[in-house]
Amino acid sequence: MATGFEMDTAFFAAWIEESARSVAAGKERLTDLDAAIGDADHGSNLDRGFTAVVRALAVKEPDTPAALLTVVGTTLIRKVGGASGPLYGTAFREMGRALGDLGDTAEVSPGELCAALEAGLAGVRRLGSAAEGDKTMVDALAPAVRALRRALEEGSEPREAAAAAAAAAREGAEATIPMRARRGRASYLGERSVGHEDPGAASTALILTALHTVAAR
Amino acid sequence: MATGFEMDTAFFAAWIEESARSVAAGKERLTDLDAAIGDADHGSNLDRGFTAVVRALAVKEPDTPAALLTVVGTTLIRKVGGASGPLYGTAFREMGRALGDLGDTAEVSPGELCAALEAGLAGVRRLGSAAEGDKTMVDALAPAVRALRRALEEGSEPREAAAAAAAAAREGAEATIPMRARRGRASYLGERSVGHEDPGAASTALILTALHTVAAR
Amino acid sequence: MVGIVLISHSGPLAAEVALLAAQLGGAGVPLAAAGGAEDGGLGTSPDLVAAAIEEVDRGDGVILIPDLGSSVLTARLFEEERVVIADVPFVEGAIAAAVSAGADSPLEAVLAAAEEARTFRKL
Amino acid sequence: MVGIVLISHSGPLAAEVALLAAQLGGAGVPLAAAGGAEDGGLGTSPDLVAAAIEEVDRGDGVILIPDLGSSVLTARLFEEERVVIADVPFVEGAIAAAVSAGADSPLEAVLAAAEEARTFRKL
Ligand SMILES: Nc1ncnc2c1ncn2[C@@H]1O[C@H](COP(=O)(O)OP(=O)(O)O)[C@@H](O)[C@H]1O
Ligand SMILES: Nc1ncnc2c1ncn2[C@@H]1O[C@H](COP(=O)(O)OP(=O)(O)O)[C@@H](O)[C@H]1O
Ligand SMILES: [Mg+2]
Ligand SMILES: [Mg+2]
Ligand SMILES: [Mg+2]
Ligand SMILES: [Mg+2]
Repeated sequence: MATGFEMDTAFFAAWIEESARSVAAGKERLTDLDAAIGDADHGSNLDRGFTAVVRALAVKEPDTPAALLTVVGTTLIRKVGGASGPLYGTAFREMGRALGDLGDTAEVSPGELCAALEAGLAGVRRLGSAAEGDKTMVDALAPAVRALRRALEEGSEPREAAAAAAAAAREGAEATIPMRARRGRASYLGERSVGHEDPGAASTALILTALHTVAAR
Repeated sequence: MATGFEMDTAFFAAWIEESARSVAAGKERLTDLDAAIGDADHGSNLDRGFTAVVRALAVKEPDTPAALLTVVGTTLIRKVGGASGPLYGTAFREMGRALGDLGDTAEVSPGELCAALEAGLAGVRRLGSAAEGDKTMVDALAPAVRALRRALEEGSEPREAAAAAAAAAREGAEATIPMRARRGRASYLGERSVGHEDPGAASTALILTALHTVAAR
Repeated sequence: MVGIVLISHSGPLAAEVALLAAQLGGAGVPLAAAGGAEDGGLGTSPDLVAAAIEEVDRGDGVILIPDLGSSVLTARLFEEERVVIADVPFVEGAIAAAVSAGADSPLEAVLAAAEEARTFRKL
Repeated sequence: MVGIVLISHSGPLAAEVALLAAQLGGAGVPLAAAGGAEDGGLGTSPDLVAAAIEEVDRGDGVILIPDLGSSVLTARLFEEERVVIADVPFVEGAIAAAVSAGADSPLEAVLAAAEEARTFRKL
């Protein structure tokens, strides 16, 4: 995502569609992960949410990236039903708000996308009070956003930077396995939460991987 | 209840029947009292309990006062359904146990009855951890038992002693009006429990009055 | 009067606790249950929570009492100056809040009463 | 494993909390709800409590968790050396006890875990 690479509303729509596809394909795995340390609904929660998002965007595609991300966030908040709904919803809404604050343009630069993701991460942290190491989606999202920022600062190509972010998210998700949950439903399990990948971190890895997939097209 | 006055199983059966009659007649008032500071079921709870007790005694009247009181207590525990069930149930069972410990005879002296009531009161106190002044049945039962003991020590006639106990119970119940509940469901109301008579203290007054009614026959 | 909203993943759980709290708080307390997903299944619905807040809001503030997990996060979406979350035991806090609200206490007092439920002894 | 009995005036309340606690504690935890009167109405039934205790007793002790009022008094009727009352928040204590029991902790540890639920923060 070096200079010259601009992302329009269609790019964001494609990212969300790819995320929806990936969540649908990973639904069972996400639910299995949640069965181990939660209530076995993360896959169906997110799938329900992204299905509703895709439907909402089909009815009337918003005409700026900021508006699109806001619709995504609002729909996820309303439709997911689990803790991940308010969290992902806030992430996407904060991204939309950040882009809106930057001028609500029809095209977004890689640096602007990175700033928006940083705002999304901040929103998740604020809402859920989770720090890295607490075994939540923050453990995938925070390193991903950091990797993206670093790659851009080092002058990487957009698809390279997206690849780095996706890889960091996947590694972050895997790194939740030995952690003990300190936030959300899983935190009630104490020691018993150790030894399982956090479902929200796993779905964050899917969403960041979807970003790379679309950036690489 | 001076020397010479002995109470047999039939006397205790009559006391329980009179209590049942009185509770049935006072059912609505007890429930209204409970509506003010509880859940509006004390009248129907106790009526259900005493109806079951009368039925149980009709099936097979136990042949000693101790056995009879034990059946009364056990039936109240099983059938009342509210806090007053375990409490009255324990009171009657402890009375039965006390008489049993005294030899499980077919006839009980006034002094033995008084000792049994003291044991019943101790049981209620132990189970409910209520002290006098906490706005519970203890505020009627404790002064009644004290009045009975004093009357007997002063050499009163049985019916006089029973009258004193019944009067003390009624006064004790009335004295709960300005109290703030510190035990049971009503304790959750805090200040709002002030200004109402405690339903359990009111029913204790009925049961002690029934004892006087039967002793005066 | 301060309004109270009970938020749970489970519809019946929120509804039962609301019944209990209403009984102890008095019929006049504005109290609503927002339990379960929109379709009645397990989950939390921000739309149900929003409707519940509106239902109980008498202008004196609203207390949100979540059980755990998504209830807490959904509640946080609605925090404002006069809409506050009570981080309290679900059943005991709801009862204490309802009794305090029923006595027409102000928002801060209702919140404090709910928090005291933590230390209330049952035995 | 330590058994857990949830005692409430309300059948649905005990049943819902039992579901929640079983979900978090794991399917293996011996857990029973004893809510409501025998006829299903509001109230507490010592016969239901006795049956619940028998149902969850695996020889490692049983924890009784009452909500309030008659539940507490009924629970007290069953106290013995290995049948103990947990004076804890109904929902949060049940979850903590179920998780601890699910980890095969001894009676004292399960009781301590339930008591810690008092101080657990949700926010
Ligand atoms: N306070 C929190 N902060 C950050 N992430 C959280 C928090 N609580 C839960 N999560 C994330 O949400 C995921 C669970 O989502 P989901 O199963 O959809 O919701 P629920 O737990 O309500 O069933 C967890 O795996 C975790 O990543
Ligand atoms: N801990 C206690 N100690 C003594 N008496 C109590 C206690 N708790 C409740 N009571 C008595 O029980 C009465 C309420 O009985 P009832 O309405 O039948 O039960 P519930 O409160 O379960 O509905 C109260 O009025 C009070 O006298
Ligand atoms: Mg889940
Ligand atoms: Mg869930
Ligand atoms: Mg009552
Ligand atoms: Mg009752």
